[in-house]
Amino acid sequence: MDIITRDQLAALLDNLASSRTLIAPCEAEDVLLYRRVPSSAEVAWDFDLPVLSAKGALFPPTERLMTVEKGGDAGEENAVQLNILETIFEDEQVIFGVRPCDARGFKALDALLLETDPMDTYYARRREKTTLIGLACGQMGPSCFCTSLGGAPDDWRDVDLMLTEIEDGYAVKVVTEKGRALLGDLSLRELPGEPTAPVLNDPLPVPGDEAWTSQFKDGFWDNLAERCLSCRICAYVCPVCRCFDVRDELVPATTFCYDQYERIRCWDSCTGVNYRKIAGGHNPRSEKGQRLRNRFNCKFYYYPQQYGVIACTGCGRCIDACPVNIDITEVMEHLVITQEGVSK
Amino acid sequence: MASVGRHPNINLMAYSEVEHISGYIGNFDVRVHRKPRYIDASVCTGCSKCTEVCPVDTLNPFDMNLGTRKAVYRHSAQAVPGSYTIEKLGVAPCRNACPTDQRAQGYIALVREKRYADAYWAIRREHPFPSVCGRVCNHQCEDACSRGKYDEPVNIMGIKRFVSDWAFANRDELPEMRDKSLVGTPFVHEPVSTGKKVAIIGAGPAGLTAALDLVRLGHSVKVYDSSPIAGGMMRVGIPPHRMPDELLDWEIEQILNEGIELQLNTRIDDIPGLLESGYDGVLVATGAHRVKKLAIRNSNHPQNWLSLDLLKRIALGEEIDLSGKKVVVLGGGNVALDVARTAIRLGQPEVSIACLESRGEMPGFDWEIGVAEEEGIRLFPGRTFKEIVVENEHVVGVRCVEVEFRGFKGGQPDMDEIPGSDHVLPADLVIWAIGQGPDFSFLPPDGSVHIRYPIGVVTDDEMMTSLPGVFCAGDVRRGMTFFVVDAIGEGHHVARCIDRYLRGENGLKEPYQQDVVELSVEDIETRITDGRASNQPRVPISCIPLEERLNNFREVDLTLTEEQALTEAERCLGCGLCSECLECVAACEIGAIHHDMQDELVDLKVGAIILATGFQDFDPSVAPEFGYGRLNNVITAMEFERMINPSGPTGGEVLLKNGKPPKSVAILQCIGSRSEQYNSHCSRVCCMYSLKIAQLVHDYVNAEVHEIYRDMRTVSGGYEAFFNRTKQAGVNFYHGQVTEVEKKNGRLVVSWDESYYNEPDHVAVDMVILATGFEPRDDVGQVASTFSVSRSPNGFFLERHPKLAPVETATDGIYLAGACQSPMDIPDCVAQAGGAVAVALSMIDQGTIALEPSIAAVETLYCAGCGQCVAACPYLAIEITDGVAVVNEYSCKGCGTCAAVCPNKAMKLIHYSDQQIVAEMIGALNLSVTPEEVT
Amino acid sequence: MSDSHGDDVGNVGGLNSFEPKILGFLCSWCSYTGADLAGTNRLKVPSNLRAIRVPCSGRVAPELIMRAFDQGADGVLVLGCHLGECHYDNGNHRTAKRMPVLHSLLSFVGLEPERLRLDWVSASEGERFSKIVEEFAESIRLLGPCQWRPKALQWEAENRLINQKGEMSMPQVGR
Amino acid sequence: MSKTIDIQAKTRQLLNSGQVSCVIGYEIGPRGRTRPAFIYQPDDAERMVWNRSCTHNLVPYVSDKLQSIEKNTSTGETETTQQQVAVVVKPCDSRAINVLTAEKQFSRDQVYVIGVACEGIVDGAGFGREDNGNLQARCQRCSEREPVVYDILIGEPQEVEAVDDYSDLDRLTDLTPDARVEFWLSQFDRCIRCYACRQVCPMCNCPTCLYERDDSLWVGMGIRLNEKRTFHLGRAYHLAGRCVGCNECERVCPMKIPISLLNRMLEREVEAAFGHRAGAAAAPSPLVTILDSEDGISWTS
Ligand SMILES: Cc1cc2nc3c(=O)[nH]c(=O)nc-3n(C[C@H](O)[C@H](O)[C@H](O)COP(=O)(O)OP(=O)(O)OC[C@H]3O[C@@H](n4cnc5c(N)ncnc54)[C@H](O)[C@@H]3O)c2cc1C
Ligand SMILES: Cc1cc2nc3c(=O)[nH]c(=O)nc-3n(C[C@H](O)[C@H](O)[C@H](O)COP(=O)(O)OP(=O)(O)OC[C@H]3O[C@@H](n4cnc5c(N)ncnc54)[C@H](O)[C@@H]3O)c2cc1C
Ligand code: SF4
Ligand code: SF4
Ligand code: SF4
Ligand code: SF4
Ligand code: SF4
Ligand code: SF4
Repeated sequence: MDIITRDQLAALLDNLASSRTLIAPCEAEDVLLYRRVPSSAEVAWDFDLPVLSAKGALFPPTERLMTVEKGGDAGEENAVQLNILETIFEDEQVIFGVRPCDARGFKALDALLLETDPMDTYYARRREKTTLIGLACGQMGPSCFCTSLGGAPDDWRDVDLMLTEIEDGYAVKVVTEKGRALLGDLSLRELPGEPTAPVLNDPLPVPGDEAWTSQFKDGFWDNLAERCLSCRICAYVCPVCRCFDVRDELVPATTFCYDQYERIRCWDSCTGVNYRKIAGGHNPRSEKGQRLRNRFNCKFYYYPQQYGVIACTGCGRCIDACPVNIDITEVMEHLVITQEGVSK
Repeated sequence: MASVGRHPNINLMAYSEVEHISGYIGNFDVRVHRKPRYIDASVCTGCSKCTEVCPVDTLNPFDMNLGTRKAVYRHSAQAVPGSYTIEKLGVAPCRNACPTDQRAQGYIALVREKRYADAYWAIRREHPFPSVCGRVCNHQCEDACSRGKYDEPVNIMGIKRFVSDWAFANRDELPEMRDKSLVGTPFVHEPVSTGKKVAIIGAGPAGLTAALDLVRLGHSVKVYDSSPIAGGMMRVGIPPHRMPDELLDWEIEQILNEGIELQLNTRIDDIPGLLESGYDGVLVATGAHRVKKLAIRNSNHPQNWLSLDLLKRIALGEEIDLSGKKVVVLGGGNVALDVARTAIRLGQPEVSIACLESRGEMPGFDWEIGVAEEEGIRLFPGRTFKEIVVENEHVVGVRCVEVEFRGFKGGQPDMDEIPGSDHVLPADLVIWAIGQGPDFSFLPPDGSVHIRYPIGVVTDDEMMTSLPGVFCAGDVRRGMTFFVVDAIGEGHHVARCIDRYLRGENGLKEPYQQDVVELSVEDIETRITDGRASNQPRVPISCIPLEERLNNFREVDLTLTEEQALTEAERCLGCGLCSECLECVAACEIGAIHHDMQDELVDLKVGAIILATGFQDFDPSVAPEFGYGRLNNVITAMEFERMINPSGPTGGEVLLKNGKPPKSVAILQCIGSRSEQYNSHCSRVCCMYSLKIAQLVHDYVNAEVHEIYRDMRTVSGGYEAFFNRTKQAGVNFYHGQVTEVEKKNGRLVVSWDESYYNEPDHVAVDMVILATGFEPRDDVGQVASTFSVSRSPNGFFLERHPKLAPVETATDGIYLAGACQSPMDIPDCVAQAGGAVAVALSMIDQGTIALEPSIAAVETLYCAGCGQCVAACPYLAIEITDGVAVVNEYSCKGCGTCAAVCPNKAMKLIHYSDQQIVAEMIGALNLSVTPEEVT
Repeated sequence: MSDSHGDDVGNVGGLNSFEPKILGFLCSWCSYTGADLAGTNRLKVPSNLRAIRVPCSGRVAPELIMRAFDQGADGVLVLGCHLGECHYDNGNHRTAKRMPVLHSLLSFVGLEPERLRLDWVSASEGERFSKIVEEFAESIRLLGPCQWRPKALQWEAENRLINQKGEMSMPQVGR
Repeated sequence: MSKTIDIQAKTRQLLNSGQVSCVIGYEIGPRGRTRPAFIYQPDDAERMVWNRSCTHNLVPYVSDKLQSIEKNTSTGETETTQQQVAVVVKPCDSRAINVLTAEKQFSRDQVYVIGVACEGIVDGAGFGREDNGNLQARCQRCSEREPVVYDILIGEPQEVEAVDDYSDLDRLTDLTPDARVEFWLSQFDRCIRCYACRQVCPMCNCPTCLYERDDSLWVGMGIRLNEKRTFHLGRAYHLAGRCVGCNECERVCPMKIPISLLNRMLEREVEAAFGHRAGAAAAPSPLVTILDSEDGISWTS
């Protein structure tokens, strides 16, 4: 392993920013977020976990899929013609400071959006054009439980380049070719030995499939959901939640543009009130309990069943952000305990 | 009009107001608030006996305030229904404050009329001891008296004493005068016996009041008292220099004469025994006769006397001589003062008062502390007592320590002793007067009557003790010495409770409490300037000179002279208007008058509503140029109409302020109408009624008439001819706009401009009549919103369409008739009323109605049922049903206000939907403007 | 400057040639009739006004006004019957109450207060109508184009929410 | 501590007597965070707490709970005969009860209101971030320490002197219009349209929010800045004369957007113009009623 000094890294990031989009954690009015930064000067170097995961860089909150325009020459008869323009992402982008849990999130998203047919071209294109510079966590936060789900605060497997903060800079581990390419011909000192291992939290028990199916009808879900506000924060901060809604909208009137429509997709969540509402107003999942149950079942049972990965990376963001303290680890614990009681 | 009143299909609800309507054409729910008129209109024959006895005069608005009427009155000679009405503003504060519910305003009103016997009966109605409370009361009525806000309260107690002393002086003639003391009460003099027996323990004010009420209800009552004389504390407590015996004795005699058995010298100590011996109920009213002492050294020495013992001995006629002694009275309350003032009358000993409180905080009445000092009593306030100093077996003094006293906390004094202030007050007789409490030793020893030691006997809401059938009232219930009025109030209350206990459902109900009148200082000032109350200062009570008080028990305070009492009575503001003297009730032979009538809400279901609320006269006092209110003999046409009316205030004569008929009169037209300053509209009627007035003045007053007009508008059949006739009769017409009315050389000079034909531009007359125009009534806005009708720019109700729907309003089913829509004369009103009825009937007859095409509709999926639309709809067209808004398509007029306020846009307006408007908006904003397009 | 849709962010033609787009909500009984009268009387009314007829000024939802600014209006004029003369009795009372509230909200967030105006025009006040529109158009003309919408687009651009291609970037990515 | 005991005792009594079927209050979750609790069994009453982190406004749960009780009773799923719920409220929350009863979301006799004499809530409450122990800014400004409606009052209200100086608003109003636009854009920029602010608001009870409709009539679902601004202004306007200042919207916002500034500015405006304080009595918003001669509105453009 090599050492990259803080100055070297800053210079590298500035360099990257001039040729492509650089995304990094930064403070937006007191709120820590991954955002596009013009230079390393705006990077928040000592950061813990941004409020939102890095998911948005590859799976944006709203994304234009295509534009539909009325065109044609006004003089001709029946001249109305529809021009359809698909939005294709073309930039190169680098995300600096991806935490291992967020990186694992991309991995989990890949399972559905890249590796399952049909592939999501929009995601795929962005994925292809993105390089991830990971940053290991020195210790696990109070709500973190990545280790319980097979991850680790210094897990390098899902990034292109892994940095670990050490006394005089960062230890660099090159994981992929994409990562190596970023470093170019930078000359780096060699790190003698390994960086110190991070402090870990005790791992939590994870309920098995059995627990999810057998407790599906349990009153627990309704009780849990009583205080849920259906606010969807949990899904929006989550690195893996990927529900979306597709809408066709009129482009707001502008001076030169008339009759333009676009198809967008935007984040949605199973905890939201209207999530399963169908034409005519019927909602098969109208109860909060059913919706919240879905959120957890989806993460630990349906998604792994279908795509082979747990749709939670243990980042703990939803625990921190939930205004009414609905706690995923409490849910896991409850299921395990109940299940033990059942099986004994 | 009378035929309207009698028509079987017309339900005339006079003195009523529509409070709320809901529903829609064919289906209105109307809530009518019927104000109580206190006289049953279906019984009243209109004989006017009530007005003859009513002592209250007030201005008569029907006579344009030119004359007066009584508090009980008939609206006008032709009124339908012809019944009388009592005008009440509510309960006067004095009555409200008095624990006995004494109608002070009533007897004061009667005193004003020198009807002293009537006043006496009025007092006796609630109060069996007028002489006592005319002297020693704590007069809560005066504390509440409205007049106190202006200068000083009316000397109500002084007036009461005057009346009771008058009655005592005339006691032999009194029975000749009709006894009305039962009028308006639930009692009768010779009631049907109920066969129930009640024993009352204690012949104090509480016991005797209850006894009187109970016998008047038909129960048989026996009163026991341990003392040799009746009257309780009034007799053996309150000393004679404040309350002479013979008056009280006369009052007690009157009470006993109603058939109460009294057994004196009998201490009752077996209440269960009383019940067993056949009494159906027992009332404990034994007062608070146990005097407290502090447990300090030597407080049991025989030269420690007790306040009540001394007073009782005096009351029972014992001669005591304290001359040459040093007496220290311990305590600072009224009892201490009574004891001290009594002691000083027993041979002029040296008397002093020592107490915990500082001088300013002594609980005794301030005035009495003053009198006590005047009579030579020394005060030693602000100290606590440590020991009665005894030397050689004789009391020589009281050892005291000065304190800083802050009041009582949880029954214990909260105070700090001032170090080093230890001293001895010299004394050879100590009298304890630090408070009284009840003696409970006569109660059943098994504790079946609960007491809250050391306070009083515990009673429930119905004043019953824990022993069924045993009631309790007065000081013994409260646990300490209160006041006589409180005891009387409790006596009345407990009598009702006992009656309910004995007769169940049929027992007496608690009286209905009406609202209390609250007068502002401005109201008071108006009443004084209106002459309804005099501006005299309060007449104080005077006393006999100091030297006449020595060594005797002559009463110190003097009664008011008749003149003083009348002066004082004139000060009463008559807060409630009706004084509640109840003379009318006594006068009404068929019993039509009920002072306890209450407001009533009546719900009606109607199909159509016709508004005919009329107009109000322009008030010319806002237009100073015409002199109204500023100059004498400038009157309005309305006032003239009342004067010329044979049943009016002047009996049909038109008179100047000096009582003479005018020789020349000017009639000024367009007052307040067609003006930029006042009302811009033409009042349409004034031209014609001015002509009528001109003719009346000309024909009946025989005065010269000048009429100043701007345009003579004679638009209906025969009116032009009427104008010509008036002209020919010799009335002078001048064209012009009046600029001012001024007084010159004792005459009223009217000037105008715009004159033509070289005619005069002024005239001097004796009287000016202003032809005031029409205005919307003051409450028109409120009525408009109750019925959801629009108003025209000049404020009258607006028809739906001036030509095509002249009697309809924008709300279906609500129609207009008469001058509420715009100024019109009687023939037009009648025609329009006919029109309104015809439209209403045709609507009802059709059975169907056409709806507006563009109305509101609810998208129930989005509606939260928040009701914001309901509050916003000007037509009450929306209701929340099953949690969502429902638009009544009959009532909706399609304004879209609801759609705008609906936060969720669940409410939409058909044909003006949000989709449509937004699309229009987007379209409009997409058109670019080029400079050439601008015109 | 313009964003991907070509919104004019700045003042395209310079101050003098700027002609504001004004949206007018006219109540059908008074103001619309007043406008009619102005027309019959051949009074001048600036063509900047694009009138939308509503039954009552009470129909004008604040959301509509906010949407109008959103969509690029330079000014919004709401005209109704004088208080006390509402055809619907008191529909305009709510307008009178909520417009000032909306007005202060929009100004609080930075809209120039002059751009929203409520006034009363009766059916007989053709002249007043033309005067109000003239005055209003002139005041907006002096203010220049409304920056309400362009500012937002510009903010996105300047604060790197939009990448070089005019596509939005992290995390406000999209479009 | 004793307020906790009083609340627990009342809860037990209400449930034992069958007067209510559910008591909504506060409990402490496994991470030591205070959170809403729904108590159905008298034995569970001991979970209830009162502390200075009871920041959540529990009133929005009331209609929910009443509806589900109604649903269950009508489908015969449970045998609840009682249609009442009890809720623990702070003074600010209690005003929401008045607003909602005026807006017919439930009737006063359907809720048993356990009012708490509030001593103020600390910063960071609800998220376990109560480190500095300071009172929330809104609580520092609040002088209303006794709920405006309650069936029982827990604790004794203290007299506090607090003046709302509105300096936070003045700071903004002193800026130029341009700077204000700038400020607000920089705030709305962060909004991710999660709608937590709306979900938590007791007064936001439209079945489908205007700003989340499929028809994009009022706002598009894309998150361009101007549309987010429209949503926020619309939300604030809808709460004019209705917002009770519980500040839940601002608390829950994961993006720390100072939403309360908008609410407060309208609150000040409405109070000045109409003398109306939302929820002080069960009265509708003055914006939907007719003008009153007392109203101090002034229109200056
Ligand atoms: C010195 C003094 C001065 C006062 N001055 C005033 C004043 O100026 N103004 C004012 O309004 N009030 C004054 N009061 C208070 C007023 O007199 C009393 O509040 C009032 O009399 C209480 O009425 P009562 O019916 O409850 O009891 P009382 O008047 O005390 O009557 C109770 C009666 O019950 C009798 N009784 C007691 N026990 C028994 C028994 N076991 N068996 C049979 N009979 C029994 C007693 O002999 C007594 O006659 C004064 C009181 C005192 C002591
Ligand atoms: C000085 C003068 C002289 C006139 N002389 C003549 C004349 O000689 N010939 C002629 O044809 N006309 C004359 N007029 C005009 C005539 O008085 C009116 O045309 C007529 O009185 C109008 O009748 P009305 O029924 O519409 O209203 P009003 O007579 O005003 O009656 C309205 C009634 O509605 C009641 N009311 C009001 N509000 C309410 C409410 N909210 N709830 C319940 N009840 C309510 C009022 O108490 C009143 O009884 C004269 C007018 C004046 C001022
Ligand atoms: S679980 Fe929490 S964060 Fe998620 S929707 Fe419910 S309240 Fe919001
Ligand atoms: S109670 Fe007396 S004052 Fe009142 S109306 Fe009757 S007579 Fe007149
Ligand atoms: S205002 Fe809208 S949401 Fe509220 S009750 Fe009326 S229609 Fe329903
Ligand atoms: S449109 Fe709405 S506010 Fe207007 S009348 Fe109809 S229901 Fe009432
Ligand atoms: S809670 Fe915050 S981020 Fe979510 S919608 Fe509201 S303001 Fe936006
Ligand atoms: S807007 Fe915010 S502060 Fe106001 S009531 Fe709703 S959640 Fe509470």
